[in-house]
Formats: sequence, structure tokens, C-alpha cells
Amino acid sequence: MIDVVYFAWVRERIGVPKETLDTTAQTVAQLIEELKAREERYALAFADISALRVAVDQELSTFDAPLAGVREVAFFPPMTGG
Amino acid sequence: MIDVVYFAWVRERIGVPKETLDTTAQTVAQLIEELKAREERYALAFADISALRVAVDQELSTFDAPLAGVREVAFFPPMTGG
Amino acid sequence: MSVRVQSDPFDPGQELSQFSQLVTGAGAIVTFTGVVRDEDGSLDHMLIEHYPAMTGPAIEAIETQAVSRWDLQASLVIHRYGTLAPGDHIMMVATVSRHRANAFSAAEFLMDYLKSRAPFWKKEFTADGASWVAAKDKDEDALKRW
Amino acid sequence: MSVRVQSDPFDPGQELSQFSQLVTGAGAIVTFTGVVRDEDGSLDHMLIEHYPAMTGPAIEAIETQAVSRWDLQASLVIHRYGTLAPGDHIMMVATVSRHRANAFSAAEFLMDYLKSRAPFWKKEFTADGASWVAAKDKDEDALKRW
Repeated sequence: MIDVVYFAWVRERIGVPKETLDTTAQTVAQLIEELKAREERYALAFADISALRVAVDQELSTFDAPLAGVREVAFFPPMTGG
Repeated sequence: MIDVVYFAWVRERIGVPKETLDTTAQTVAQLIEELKAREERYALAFADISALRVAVDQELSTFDAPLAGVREVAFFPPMTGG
Repeated sequence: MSVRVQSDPFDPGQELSQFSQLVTGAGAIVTFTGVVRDEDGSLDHMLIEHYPAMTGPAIEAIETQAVSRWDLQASLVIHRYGTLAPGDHIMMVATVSRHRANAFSAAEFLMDYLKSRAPFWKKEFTADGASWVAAKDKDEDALKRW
Repeated sequence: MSVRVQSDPFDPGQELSQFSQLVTGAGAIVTFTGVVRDEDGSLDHMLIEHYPAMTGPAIEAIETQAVSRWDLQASLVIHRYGTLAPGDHIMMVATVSRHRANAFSAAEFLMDYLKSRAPFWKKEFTADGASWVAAKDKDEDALKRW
């Protein structure tokens, strides 16, 4: 079981801020493929992953990051703080 | 007649903050030569002019600046503001 | 070293007053304050979303880097989230170092990292509707100098 | 644009509070505050001498350059003279611009020029006696980047 959280327009497209998933994905990229295959709203949100950033257990990460032992994955657009 | 003002250690070496002089000097450099010839304290203060800065009528200037029409010349070490 | 992520407004002057009392033996205090800008008079308000579990630790990591790299005596980051109106203060950074160049560099570094690496997202609301602010290439490029 | 040369103390926080009210439509406020540093615990006090007829106009000329070069909405320079103790605030610079890089650059430019081009001279008094602070080559060099 893994918590997946979404922010900004990713959250709006997917329609929920957070969900807990049962997944066999080994990496972030595999998790994305699994989600895209699931429903249109995911396919839309993940259509262009170059427009997305990912954090694994609250640390900025990359799409090839492994999911073993991970509790939370977050997807969001490039940050606009400051 | 020209006002000559001194600051920081230049003032301390010369012993007065300001004096009004009757001079025939055409340039700042000539004024310095005139002063150095006058008394030991001036010779000491102006011994190394690379350690000095000059302002003519309250604007930073150079030693070859002409004195025609000038009312005030100031001598001081490099500034240490901020 | 301190980080505050809050929805409440803050007073930059009061923050500087408190911060400057931390200065012992240091010579240079730099502050940066960001203000909500209304580009063309059309902005009604802005909503800043963030990632609570990540925001604090991410900013602390950035601040730890700045403190050691520029030998800071003290540093402060305040960043707001929630609803902000034009003219409101969004965020503030303060640094103290013995030398002015270090205090300036550390403050600019913190700003550059907060822009692109702290998990905040801005949504602007105008009479025409709402839209997410896009990240700027130049903000990403600004990180390359460090 | 404002310049204040004064012997009285000032409160950087209060100055920032007032200054930040001048911000309309601008996005970035930067302040720099200089504090009397006690290098090795031996400084009793410092005396800052200046050239009253020149100081104000010289700083105004520097500020005018900064305002036009970095498109500042507002700027402030405060510089003290007279007797100062370790920990006292010597001077402060504040800038406001639409963009953070401009506000930072203008504040650094003002600082670099105040260090080497505004007519102030510092004398330090310690238990061992008094001595005039020598200008640093690196402060003169800092002007070359502008």
C-alpha cells in the first residue's frame, strides 16, 4: 500500500488530493503507467511527464526512483514559491 | 581665496579642519606643492599623495584639476563608509 | 536558523527588528521581502497551495546549505500559504554574516531555491477566471549559478 | 528616493515597515543593515567622521544612478556619523523593484559605492589606542563589477 498525493493542477485533473493504492509497480514510472491505464483523468494528468515533478517520501526525486519501502509519492507541477 | 578642508588623519596631521588660503596655484597639485613648502606638518600630510583623495567643490576629483573659480578643496584618505 | 510556514500575515519590519537582535559580532544583515504583484491591475487574489509534510523539511535543507556555505550567524525564512491579495507580503528571507558579500549571496541563494525547489504553487484569480502560475525558465536557470 | 545622514540611532525594523508602505505594484524589497563589528572583542567604540557639505549630494548621486539603472520604485539610504558602539547599526540601504534580481543588484551596488565613494572615515578606539580604519583593496575592487 502506498499513499499518492497530488498538488495544484495535477490534483485538480485527478480530482482528489490523496489516495491510497495497492500497487505492484517497482518504480515511479511504472506507477504512472498503471495510473494512466486506469482512467482517463489519470491519462490526462500524466500525459506529459516533462511538465511534472515527483517527490518520494517528501523528497524531490526522479521518475526512475524505486518504490520499495516507500510510503508516499507526490506528483505536482514545477514549483512556484517565493 | 580658497577654502581648504581636511578630514580624518589628514586633518589630524595638519592640525586644523579648515583654512582659507590666498594662493596662486593653478591646479590641485600646485596647491599641494605650495602647502608642502610651507611647513613640516603639510610636508608630512602630503608625503604620499597616492594615499590621498581630493574633492573640488564637494565632488571627487583628481590632482591635475584646475582651481580657477573653485571655492573649496578637500583632502582626505580613501573613504571607509558603509 | 528558523523556518516559518504560515497562513497568517507577518510584518517584515517587526521580523527584522527581532532578527537583528540575534546579531552578535556579525556585521551584515540582508532581508528580502516578496510582495504580491498585480501585473496589470487585474489580479483579485492569489491562492498559494503547499505540501505541508514536505515544505518545512525542504526549506530547512536549503537553509542548512546556505548557513554552512556562507558562514551565516543566523537565518530566517517565512513563507505564507492560503489566500493573498495584491500588496500582501508573501515571504521573507533574512541572513546575517560577518561580511556583506556573504549575507547578500546567501539571501539570493535562498530566494532562488525557494522559487523553484520549495513545494509551493500559486493560482491567480482575476475577473477572467483562475489559472496556475507557470514556472519560469529563468527561475530554473537562476539555480545554475550556485 | 531618500537619503538620511544622521548621528541619531535608527531602528532598521521600523525603517523597513515605513519603507514597505511605499511599495505599490512592486514585488521585491531588499534591505541591507550594517552593524558595528567587534573583530576580537577589543573595540570600545568607533567614531565616524564625514564631510557634511558633500555627503548628502554624493549619496544622492549614487542613489540616482541605482534608481535608473535597476528601475527602482523606491530607495532609501541611512548612514550614521559620530560615536558608535559595537552592535550599533551604522547604516541601512533599502530598494524596491518589480523583480528580485534588480532589487538585490541595486542594494549591492549602493553598498559597494557607499563603502568607497561616500565621504565617511572610521576611527576605532580600543584599550591599546585609536586608529583610522584603512580602506580595503577588495572594497575598491568591488566597484569594478558595476
